[in-house]
Amino acid sequence: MQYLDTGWFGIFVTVTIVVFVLFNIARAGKSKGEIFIRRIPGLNALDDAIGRATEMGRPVLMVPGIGSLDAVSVQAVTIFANVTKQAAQFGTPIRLCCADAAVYTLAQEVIRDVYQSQGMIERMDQNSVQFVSDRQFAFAAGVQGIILREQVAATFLLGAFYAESLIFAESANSIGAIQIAGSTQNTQTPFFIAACDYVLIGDEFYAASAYITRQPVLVGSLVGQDWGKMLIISFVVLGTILNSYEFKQPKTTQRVDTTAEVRGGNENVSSIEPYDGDPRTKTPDDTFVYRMFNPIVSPEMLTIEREKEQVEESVEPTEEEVTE
Amino acid sequence: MSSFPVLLVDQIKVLLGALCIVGLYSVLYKENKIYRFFEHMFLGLAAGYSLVALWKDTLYEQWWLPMTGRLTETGTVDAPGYWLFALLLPIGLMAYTVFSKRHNWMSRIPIGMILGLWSGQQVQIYWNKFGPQILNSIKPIVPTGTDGFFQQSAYDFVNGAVVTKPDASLILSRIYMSEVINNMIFLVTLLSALAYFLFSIDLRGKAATGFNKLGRWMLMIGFGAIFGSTVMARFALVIDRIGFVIVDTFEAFTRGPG
Amino acid sequence: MSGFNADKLQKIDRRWLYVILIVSVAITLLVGKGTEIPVYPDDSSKDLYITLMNVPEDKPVFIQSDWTNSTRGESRGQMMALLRVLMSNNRKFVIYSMGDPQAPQVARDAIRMVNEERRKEGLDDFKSWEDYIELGNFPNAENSLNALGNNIRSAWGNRRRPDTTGVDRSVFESPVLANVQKVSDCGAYVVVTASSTIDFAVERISDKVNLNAMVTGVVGPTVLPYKRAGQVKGLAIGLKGVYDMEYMMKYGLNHQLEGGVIKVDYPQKPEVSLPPVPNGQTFGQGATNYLSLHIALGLMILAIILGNVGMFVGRKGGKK
Amino acid sequence: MITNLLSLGWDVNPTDPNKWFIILGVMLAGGVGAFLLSKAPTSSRRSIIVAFTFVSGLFWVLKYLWPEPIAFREGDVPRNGIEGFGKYLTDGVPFVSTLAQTLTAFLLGLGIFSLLRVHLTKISRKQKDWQFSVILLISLVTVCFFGYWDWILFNFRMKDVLVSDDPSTWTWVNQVQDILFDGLLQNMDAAMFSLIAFFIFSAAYRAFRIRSVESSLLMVSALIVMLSLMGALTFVWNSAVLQASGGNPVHFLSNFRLDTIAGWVQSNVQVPALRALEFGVGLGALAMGLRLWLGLERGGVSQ
Repeated sequence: MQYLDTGWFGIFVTVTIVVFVLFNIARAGKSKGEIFIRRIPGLNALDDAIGRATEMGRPVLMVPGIGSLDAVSVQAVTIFANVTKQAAQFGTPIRLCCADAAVYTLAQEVIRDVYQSQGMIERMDQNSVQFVSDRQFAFAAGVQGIILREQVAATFLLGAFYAESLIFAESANSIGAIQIAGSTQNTQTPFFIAACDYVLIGDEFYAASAYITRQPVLVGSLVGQDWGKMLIISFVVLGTILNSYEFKQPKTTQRVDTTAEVRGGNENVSSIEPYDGDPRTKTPDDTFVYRMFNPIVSPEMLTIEREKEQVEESVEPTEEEVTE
Repeated sequence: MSSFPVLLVDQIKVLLGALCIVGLYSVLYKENKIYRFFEHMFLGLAAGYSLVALWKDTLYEQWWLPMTGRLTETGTVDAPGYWLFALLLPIGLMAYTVFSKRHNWMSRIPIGMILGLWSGQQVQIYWNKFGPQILNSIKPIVPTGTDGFFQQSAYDFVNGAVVTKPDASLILSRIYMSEVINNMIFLVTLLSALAYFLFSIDLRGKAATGFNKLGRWMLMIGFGAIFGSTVMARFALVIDRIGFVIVDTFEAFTRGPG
Repeated sequence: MSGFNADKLQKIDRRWLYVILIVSVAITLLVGKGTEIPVYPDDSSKDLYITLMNVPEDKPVFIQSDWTNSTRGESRGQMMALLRVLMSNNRKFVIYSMGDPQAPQVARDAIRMVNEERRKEGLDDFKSWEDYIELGNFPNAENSLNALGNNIRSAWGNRRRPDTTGVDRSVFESPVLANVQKVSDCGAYVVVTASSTIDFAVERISDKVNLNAMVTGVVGPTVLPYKRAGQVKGLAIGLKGVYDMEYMMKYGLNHQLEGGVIKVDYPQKPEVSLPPVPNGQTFGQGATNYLSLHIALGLMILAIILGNVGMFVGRKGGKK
Repeated sequence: MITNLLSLGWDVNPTDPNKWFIILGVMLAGGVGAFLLSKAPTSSRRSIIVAFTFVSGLFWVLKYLWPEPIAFREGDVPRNGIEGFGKYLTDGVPFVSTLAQTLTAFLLGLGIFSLLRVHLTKISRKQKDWQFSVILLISLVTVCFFGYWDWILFNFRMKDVLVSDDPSTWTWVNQVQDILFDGLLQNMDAAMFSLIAFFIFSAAYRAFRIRSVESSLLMVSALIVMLSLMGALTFVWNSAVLQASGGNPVHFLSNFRLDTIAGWVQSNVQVPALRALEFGVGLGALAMGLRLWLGLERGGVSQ
C-alpha cells in the first residue's frame, strides 16, 4: 500500500499547494478584500478600449480561444463578462466568437446574465455570441472575415490560442483596432507582443479576474498561488545549496535502476549499491534531492501475495476455435 | 455503383486545392468577394464535416458501441455494452434548456460536469508535469573542477585528428567555473521570472523592482527564441504550399495513368 | 532627403513584402532543386537519432502520429524520416493517432510513400500486421494516454486488424504486439505532433517509456524544457529537425566516413558512434525545402534590418 | 479488457434481444430524473450544479490520492477493501475518460444551431452578403449528405468491397466525399495555416525595432535563433571559427560556434524563463480547477 507511482513527495507537494489555496481563500473571505495585488498594465487598458469602440460606434470583438471547456476558457468568459458589462452600459455592440460548443453554451448563458443583471436585455443582439466553427482554420477564416468586414474597433483575444493567433492579431492591426491579448500558450505570446497593444503574459491571465473583480475567493486563491510559487522557489534554492554541497563529496554508492519480474509482470525497481570505480565526486542521481523526487523502490517492497480469481471457462467458442 | 477514373479525381483535387489557396490568399491584398466566397464555403464544409465526425468519430465510437456492445464478424460477443452510458443522453440534452426561460439553469449541469472532470485531472497531473522540471532546475553552483576556468576538452587534437582522452568521462563529470556561471544565469533567470509572477507582494526598493524587471527581460529573451523557432515553422508551411501549387499541380497533370 | 528615403524603408506596404516572399520562395523551389546544404544537427536531434538507432530488435516502436495535412510542410517530412530510419533498420512499429481523426490517413499515406521509395530501391515493403500495426484514431489525447499508461491491454484491447489472410484479429495477436504487456514494453515512444499532445504524453506516460518527440517549430520551444529535464529523450524540431535527421541518416553520427571525415560529431557523447542507415533513401522533404527556408529567413532578417535602419535614419532626419 | 470494466452486472449482452429495452429504459429513467430535477426549488439549483461538478471531479482526485494496489495483475482478487476500491478506480479509467468528450459532442447541436441562426437570419432578411450565406448552407448540407453516405457504405453496405487505402475500389460517392474533404477542406486548412507566414513577416518587420530594452531583447534573441536555423550560414560562421582557432575543432574558440551560441541562449535563458512561466500557469490552472471543482468560483459556471 505505498505510493509507488509518484512517491509520497509529489502528493505531499500537490496537497500542500491545495491547502495553501484553500487556506488563503478562507483568509481572504474574512479580511474583506484588504489584500494587495500588483498592478497589471494590460487590464487597465480594458476601459480605454471599450471607450474607443463606443466613440467610433463600431463593435468590440472577443475571442476566448479555441480550447475546449476548461479553466482557460472559463477565465476568458469571466473577463468578457466584465467587458460586456461596460459595453452594455454604453450600448456598444459586442461580438463573441466561439470555437467550442460547450464554451459557446457557457458564454451565451453568462453574457445573457450580464445584460439581464444590467436590466438591458433588450440591447442584447441574439447573434452577438456566435459559434463560428470547431475547426481551427475555418474558425480563423470566419473570425478574420468578421474583423475585416465589421471593422471592429477593439479586440480582446484572451484564452487558449494556437496558430490562428497571428491571423486575428495582424488582421485587426491592419484596420487599426486597439488590441488586448493574453494566452497561457507560451508559443503564441511573442506574436501577441509583436502585434497587439497590451499583452497579458502567462500567469497574469489567471490573475486578471482577481484583479478586475477583487472578489475575495479569487484574491485569496491568487495569494495561495503565490505561496505555491514561493514553495517552488524555496525548493530550488534549498536544493541548489544541498546539491552544491553534495557534489563535492566523494562518490561511495551508486544507484541502479532496473526492472524486476514481480508476479508475472515487470516493475521498475532500484537499489543503492557500493561504488568501487575510479574515485570521483557524486553524480546527480546520488544526491538526497534526487532520491526525494525519485524514491527507491526495492523488489522487497513489491513482494505481495494475492489470490487469483476463479475464472469460469467461457462457454462461447472463441474465433480461433471456429475457424479451425 | 459506378465510379470516376482515379486519375481524374486526383486532378480535380489538386486543381481545387490550388484554387482554394489562391482564393484564400487573395485576402492578403484586401478583403474581397473571392475571399468571402471561399470563407463561407470553408465554414459550411467545416460545420458539415463536424456534424459527420460528431457521430462517426465521437458518438458512435465512444458512446454508441460501448453502450450497445460490439460483436465480432462471426456474431459472437466481442465486448459487452454498459447501460450506464445511456444516462449521458439525457444529461447532454439538458444543455438544450438554454432555450427555455424557466429551466435554462439546467444547461449548467452538463457544463459543470465537463468542468468537474477537467478540474479533477489537474490535481492528478500537476506533479507528473512539474516535479521532474523542479528537480532539473536544481543545479550545483559550486565548482568541483579546480584545474581551470573552463571545462577542459575531453579530446586532444593530435596530427590533425580528434582523439578522445583516456579520462574523458571523468573530465565531463566535473563542474567547472564556466558551467557554474551558466548555472547561476539559469538560476537567476528562473527565480527572477518566477518572482515576476508574484502578484500579492508589493515591490518596494530598487533591488526588488530591478529583479522584477530583470524577470520580464529574461521572459522577453525566451519569447524571442520562440519567435525565431516559430518563424521556421511558418515558413516551412508556406514553402510547402507554394511547392504544392507549383510542383504537385504540375505533376498531377503531366503524370500518366497509374 | 535622407529622411524621405528612410521613411519609405520603415513603411514598406505589407503587400510588397508578401509578393517578394512568394516570388523568391517559388524561384528557389524551382531552381535550387538538389542542392545539398551542410548542417550542424542540434544535440536534441542527435539524441533522437541515437534512440532510434538503438531500439532493441524485439521491441516495437510506438508512434503517436498527431499531425494532419495542415502542417504537412514539417510533420510529413518528420514522419517520413522516422519511418525511413525504422524500416531501414527493420524495426517493427505501431502507429496511431490521438490528436485528430484525419491523422491516421496522412500517416498511412506517409507509410505508403516510404514503401514506394523502398520498392524503387529494390527493398521489401513493410507489411501491415507482420511489420507494423496501424491502430487508427483514439479521440481525446489526454484520456487516451491516461488509459494507455493505465493498462495497454484494455486501452487497445478492442482494436482489431486483418492479419495476412485477411481475417480480423485482436492486434495483440500480431507479431508486432505479441510481447507487449504494458506500455513500457515498447522499444521507444515517438510522438509526431503539431500540437500540445506532446504535453499530455509528458504528463501521463513520460515516467513509463522512452519518450521522444518530433514536433513543429512552434511546439519545439515548449518541449525543450522537457528535453532538458529528461522527460523527453530525443527531439527533432521543425524543418531543421527533418534535415538534421536526413543528414545523420546519410552521414552517421560520430562516424568516420571514407577518408576519415566525421561529418556530424557529438563532443558531449564521445562514446556514441552510429553509422548511416543501412539502406533506403535518406534525403527527402527536409533536403528539398531547406534552401527555400534559408531564402525566406534571409528575407525576414533583411526586412527587420531595413526597418531599423529606416527608423534610425528617419529619426536623425527628423531631428534636423 | 472492457469486459472487466465494472464487473458489477452493469453490462448489456449485445446479443440479448432485450438490450434495446434496457438502454431505452435507462434513457427514459434519466429523462424522468431530469424532469424531476427541473422542479427543484430555485434556492437549491446552485447546490445541484455544484454537486454534479464535484462528483464528476471526484473520480480523478481519488484516482490520484487512493493508494494503488502493488503489482496488481489481471485476474487477481483484491486482498481488502482498500485494494478493491483501488482496482475499481483503475478499471473505471476507460469509462470516465470518454465522458467529457461525449458530453461536449451532445452540445455541438447548440453550436450548429447558432451558425444556422446567424445565416438564416441573413438570408431571410436579405441582409448584405446574404448570397454567401446560401453558399455556406449548401456546402454544409452537401458535405453532411456525402459524409454519412460514405460512412454507411464503408462500414455497413459495402464493407467487404471498399478499402480505405485503395482508391480504385471506391464508388463515386466515396470519390465525391474525398474531393470535398481532401480536395477542398484539407487544402483550405493548409492555405489558412500558411497565411500566417505572411503575417509573421509583416509583424516582425513592423514590431522588431530597437525602441526599448524589451523589444531589443526580443529581436536579438529571435535573430540569433533564426540565424542558427540557416544551416549554410552556420556552416560558414563555424568554418570561420575553425579557421580562427587554427583548424583545431576542440579549441576554446569552438564555444563561439553559431549553433553553440544559440544552444546556450536556449538552455540558459529560454528554458528557465519558460519553465518559470509554466510553473505559474500550472499553479493558476490547479487553483482554478480547485475553485471550479468545489464550486467556489462565482460569476462563471455556478452563478
